[in-house]
Amino acid sequence: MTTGTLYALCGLGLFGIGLGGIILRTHLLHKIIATNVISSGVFLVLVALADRTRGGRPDPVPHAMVLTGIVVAISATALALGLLRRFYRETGRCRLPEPGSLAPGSLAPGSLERWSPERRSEGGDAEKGNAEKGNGEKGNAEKGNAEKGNAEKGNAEKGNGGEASGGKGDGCRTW
Amino acid sequence: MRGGRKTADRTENTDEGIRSKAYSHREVSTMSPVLWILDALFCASLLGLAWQTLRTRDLFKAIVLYIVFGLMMAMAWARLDAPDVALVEAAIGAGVTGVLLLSTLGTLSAARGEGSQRGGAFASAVPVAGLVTGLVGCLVGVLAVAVWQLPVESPGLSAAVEARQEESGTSNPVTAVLLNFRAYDTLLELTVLLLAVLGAEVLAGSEAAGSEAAEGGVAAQETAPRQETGPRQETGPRQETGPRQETGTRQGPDAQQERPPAADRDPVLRGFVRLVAPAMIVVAGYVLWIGGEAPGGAFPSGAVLAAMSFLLMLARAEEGPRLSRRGGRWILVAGLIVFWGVGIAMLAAERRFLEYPVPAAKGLVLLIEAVAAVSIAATLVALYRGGRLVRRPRRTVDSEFRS
Amino acid sequence: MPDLVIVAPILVPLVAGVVAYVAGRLRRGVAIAVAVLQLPLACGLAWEVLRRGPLHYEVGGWSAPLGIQLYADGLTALMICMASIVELAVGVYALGYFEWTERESQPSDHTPPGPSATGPAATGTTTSESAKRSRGGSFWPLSLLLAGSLNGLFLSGDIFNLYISLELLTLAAVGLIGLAASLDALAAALRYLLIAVVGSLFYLLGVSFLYSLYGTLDWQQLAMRFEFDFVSRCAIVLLVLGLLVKAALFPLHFWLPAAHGSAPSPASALLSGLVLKAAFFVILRLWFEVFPHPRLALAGQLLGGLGAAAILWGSLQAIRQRRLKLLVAYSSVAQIGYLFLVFALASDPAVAWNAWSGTAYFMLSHACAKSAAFLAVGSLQLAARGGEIEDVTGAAADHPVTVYAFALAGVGLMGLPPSGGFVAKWLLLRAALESHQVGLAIVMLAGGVLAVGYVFRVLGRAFAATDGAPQRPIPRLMQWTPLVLALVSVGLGLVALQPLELLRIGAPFAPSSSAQSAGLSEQAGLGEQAGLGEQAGLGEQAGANP
Amino acid sequence: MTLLDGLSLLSIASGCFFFVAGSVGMLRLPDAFTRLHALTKADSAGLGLLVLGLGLQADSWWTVLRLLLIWLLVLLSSATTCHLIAQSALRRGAALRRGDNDE
Amino acid sequence: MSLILLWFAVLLVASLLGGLVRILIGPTATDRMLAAQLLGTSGVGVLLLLAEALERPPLRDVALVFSLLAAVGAIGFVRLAADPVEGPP
Repeated sequence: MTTGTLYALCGLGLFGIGLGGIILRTHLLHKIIATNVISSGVFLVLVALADRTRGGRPDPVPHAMVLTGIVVAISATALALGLLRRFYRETGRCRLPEPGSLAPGSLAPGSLERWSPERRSEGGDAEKGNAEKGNGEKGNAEKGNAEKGNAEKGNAEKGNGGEASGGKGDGCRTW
Repeated sequence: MRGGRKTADRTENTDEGIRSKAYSHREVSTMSPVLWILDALFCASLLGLAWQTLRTRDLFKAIVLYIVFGLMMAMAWARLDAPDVALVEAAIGAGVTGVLLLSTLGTLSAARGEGSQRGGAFASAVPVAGLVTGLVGCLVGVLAVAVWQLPVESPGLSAAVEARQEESGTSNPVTAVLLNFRAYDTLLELTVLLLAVLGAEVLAGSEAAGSEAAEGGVAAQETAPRQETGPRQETGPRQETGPRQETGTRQGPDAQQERPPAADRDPVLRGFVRLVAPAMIVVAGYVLWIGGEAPGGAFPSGAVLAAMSFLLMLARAEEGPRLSRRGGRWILVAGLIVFWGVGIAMLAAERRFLEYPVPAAKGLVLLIEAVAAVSIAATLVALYRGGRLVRRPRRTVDSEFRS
Repeated sequence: MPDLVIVAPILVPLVAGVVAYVAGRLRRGVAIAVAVLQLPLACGLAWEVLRRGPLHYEVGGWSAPLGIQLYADGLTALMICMASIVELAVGVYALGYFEWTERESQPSDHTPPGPSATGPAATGTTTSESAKRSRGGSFWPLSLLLAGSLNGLFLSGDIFNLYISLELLTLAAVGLIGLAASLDALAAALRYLLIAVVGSLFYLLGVSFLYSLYGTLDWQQLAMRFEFDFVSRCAIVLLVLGLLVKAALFPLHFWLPAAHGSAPSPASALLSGLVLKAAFFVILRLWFEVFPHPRLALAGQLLGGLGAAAILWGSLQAIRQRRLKLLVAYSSVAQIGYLFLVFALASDPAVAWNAWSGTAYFMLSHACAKSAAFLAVGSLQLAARGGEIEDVTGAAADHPVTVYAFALAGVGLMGLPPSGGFVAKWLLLRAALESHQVGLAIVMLAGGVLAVGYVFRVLGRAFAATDGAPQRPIPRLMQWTPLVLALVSVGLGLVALQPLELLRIGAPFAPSSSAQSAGLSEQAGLGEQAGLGEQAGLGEQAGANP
Repeated sequence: MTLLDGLSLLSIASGCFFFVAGSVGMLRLPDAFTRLHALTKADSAGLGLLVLGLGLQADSWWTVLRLLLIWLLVLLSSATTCHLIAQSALRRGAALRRGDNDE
Repeated sequence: MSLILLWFAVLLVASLLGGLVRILIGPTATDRMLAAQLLGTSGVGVLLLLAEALERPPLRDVALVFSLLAAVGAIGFVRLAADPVEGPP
């Protein structure tokens, strides 16, 4: 149980917490923080596994990879926060709507079509349908690869499904 | 100045091979209990902070916890012999991420002064949460077993890097990997930053003024009046930027007299910024220069410069960065242009793409790092501002962005 | 220096992207010039690969484990040709598209006056005006950087470099989706960004395992050192899971319809045609060339099963859709299913070559057909001023060329005989039948029939007589480009021999003797023109069209 | 253990004592404004003694100078931030009376 | 000697985690921000101790950057998230 292994396990723990967080939490700011937690976890694993090189000098390649990863993560986070700010300004909400529900479609770029509530309901059922089907398919072969895949997809649906029903105008302001 | 200060308590037999100061062998044997306790504390605090950050419903608390999480990560990097990563984590975590998150929170919770924002309940019914935690748990469990089975000694590339270190033009192995051996990765990474700015600019397209509001403290006042006009959907599309121009009407200036002046006219803040901003430029230059032989380089230096610009914008000091529209774009891509220029010059000189001639390697690496640092800083500022560096000068702003 | 031909496909678009970002008015000129230049570059690379076999190029002059290597074999050359053809057509189409939308928004009948513009009306309109131009203008640097990162991904020989290229594609795609500046585009972009970043992090965790096990990031060295132990299997699961999210395979596809449906048409064409294939290309490369192993057959069956489910479910959903772009987006979900069948079919070495080459050719023909479909739908949608299928009733009367283009693209999607899709499906069907996986064969045929369903649903409305309001005129550019691209996708069926020959170089499977005797030539090459020349000719024609 | 080492350990120990005092103060003091004191104590005295102790052990004058610079910057920033945070709390009408620490 | 320094570092990290409790329970945003400042300074202290104990001079640069940017977060809080809304408190 060297130092590297301990920190690698801690990195995996962060990966799990972040993954659970991004699926379960509905507020977008939580999701963005969860993304950062996942990336910190992965970077910790990357450097921790490299800590066990022969001789005292640590292996510089994973450090360079993590440096690049941190800069990529900060740019993705900054873009996501910009998107969130803009989304809040346009809709007054900070939660993603049901994937199928919000499909008024844009006629031409720049036409900021108002997101009319009555359109939201009729598109909602399509997505619910595949959520159940997705979970139904319990592939077994590859170490539960399918479950992980379906679960991730199934609960992303649930995650959004749940809040959409509760999301009637709760926006960011009420608590 | 101090004789053999290390007393006999060091159990580790330090073989005094030639080793640059930055990477002296660990003095304390890895088996001594104190290091175990330190590692245990770091790992426990990291996991605890991450859990709390995502569990709490108050968003401001989540952000503060995340800022402290960045601090603990920097200490974990320090403990894992990764000073370069610790430096970047410190510069970006403390300087950039915190301000970005807080500015977004400021926009989101403009209605309530306290800024405490509820994250809303967990997704939905308990069975789904149970299912997700179960599956994520089993995924992490399987991966933990895999990590546990990893051979103790991993065949890293440190020997290969050490062998070619002299030809790389820098004595810091991480900078050598970043800017010489795998320079192509860093080139693509600067393109990632450019794409992020483009994406932010596209989204801020019709909201240019809006993004400006998010810049200073006026965000709270400006968006405040909109809240009272009732729920969002009914008031029609937001894309015109008219109301953004005039400053929010405060609830009668006199109502404020007994309270201290608002922050932006606060002498302490302005004095502090005038004092710290030059120090930041000096430190950024120092970090950039030392990148050659010790941890440092373009990324931390760029992040420190960006943090300085945030301070200037936050304090709305007179010397806010003022860039013409054209100038802003050139600074954003300066790093890329120099990198591509060097790469193509090597091609023209019948060498491979980005294959630096050994004598010129040090100079080229430093040149690329310097310009990349400026570009990274400009990019982070543009991302904070919603894709644009241009700042419609409200007041005449004189001094240039950077000396 | 012959090696320049390998670096050029990456260098030219990325540098042009930077130039386009800085250049204000020159953006369109730079983008179109590079789009036209890319095709000969791709053909040159293909020619070089044909002549000298797989090419290697060490960036920075450092050898493999330390530095990054670029690697170009038959599959890479084919993919870069695919990308350049689609990018050229989309670029030419976008010329007309953004000019038209700007002219259309001039009298600002689109932006509802609304009571809100309390500020000076002048700044209100000029801001949205400059926003339009800048938004339309931002398409060019974004598409160039997307093209550069795509070529970088196809050519990369380093698994960490692949991670950065995937991130580049993600951010470019988010920017392109955001161009639509409509509310659902904003939500779709946000969801796509979060999911794609998490997918990339899964991939990076897999890379960290492989690096700590084998000490190298170059996937060819990795292939030599790879052993099938427990940790490596975990790394495979992580890599593939991350890439499945980005390739939108069936259970993980929920972000795709909203993203590709709400983006502007040229962006949707790029996303559906090329970006989805990039993630699949990485899986294909890793699965067959880095960690091939008999015990992976079981996992291959699972992926094949998910692919089959995707075909059925995607096609059914496409038929149910009421909006044009969502119909074409769900058709993408279905067609991606076809690609994933290769993991089930290629497990039997006898048919592996057919399956592999069929899939590669399917990627090529589907890219052209899907992009043509999206461009045609975009034109129809703008002409009919509505996104619903009902809105395009009687479009054939006013815009025969566009409807005919959509029909030809539909031929490619359905896989009817003359088209490239047919050749690909034929190869896949042969592989399925010869390896006795009849179930997959049936699913493929059912997918084809369902495709007929949703294509003719649109064509039926288009050809229906209507007395409704006459549709708005579309610029000639936006009519003819989809037609030329659809012709290319059909033409691919006629010139299949040459690309399949190109594919053979550096392929993980040798065409087994049975395929040889069955005579690749007899069912693939109907016409004998020099394949590449013909393709280039068509491409040129598209370029020279405006 | 020369005299120098003893002295430096002593100052580092007292520095750590102030940090612990700061943390305990942060927990036990009733009100936001009183917690300010805990924070500033830890910054100025705690870090100052720590820097002094480490300075004694430093092997070059450059290191001592760097330590002092760090201490100065921390002093500067903690003074400013405490002022600003307190002011913004005042502006938000945070309760000044003892014991009422709920918003 | 470095062993003793490490024990002091452990003590500082313990006090840091103590300060963490205030962030978790802190009723108002002000308390949380104050606690964050305290943790920042403790972090600088721990880094300095580690720099000396593990013989890593670069860690002092990390401490320098932390001390420099300690104020950015707090000023961000004051100017962005916590600026008073002039509406009814």
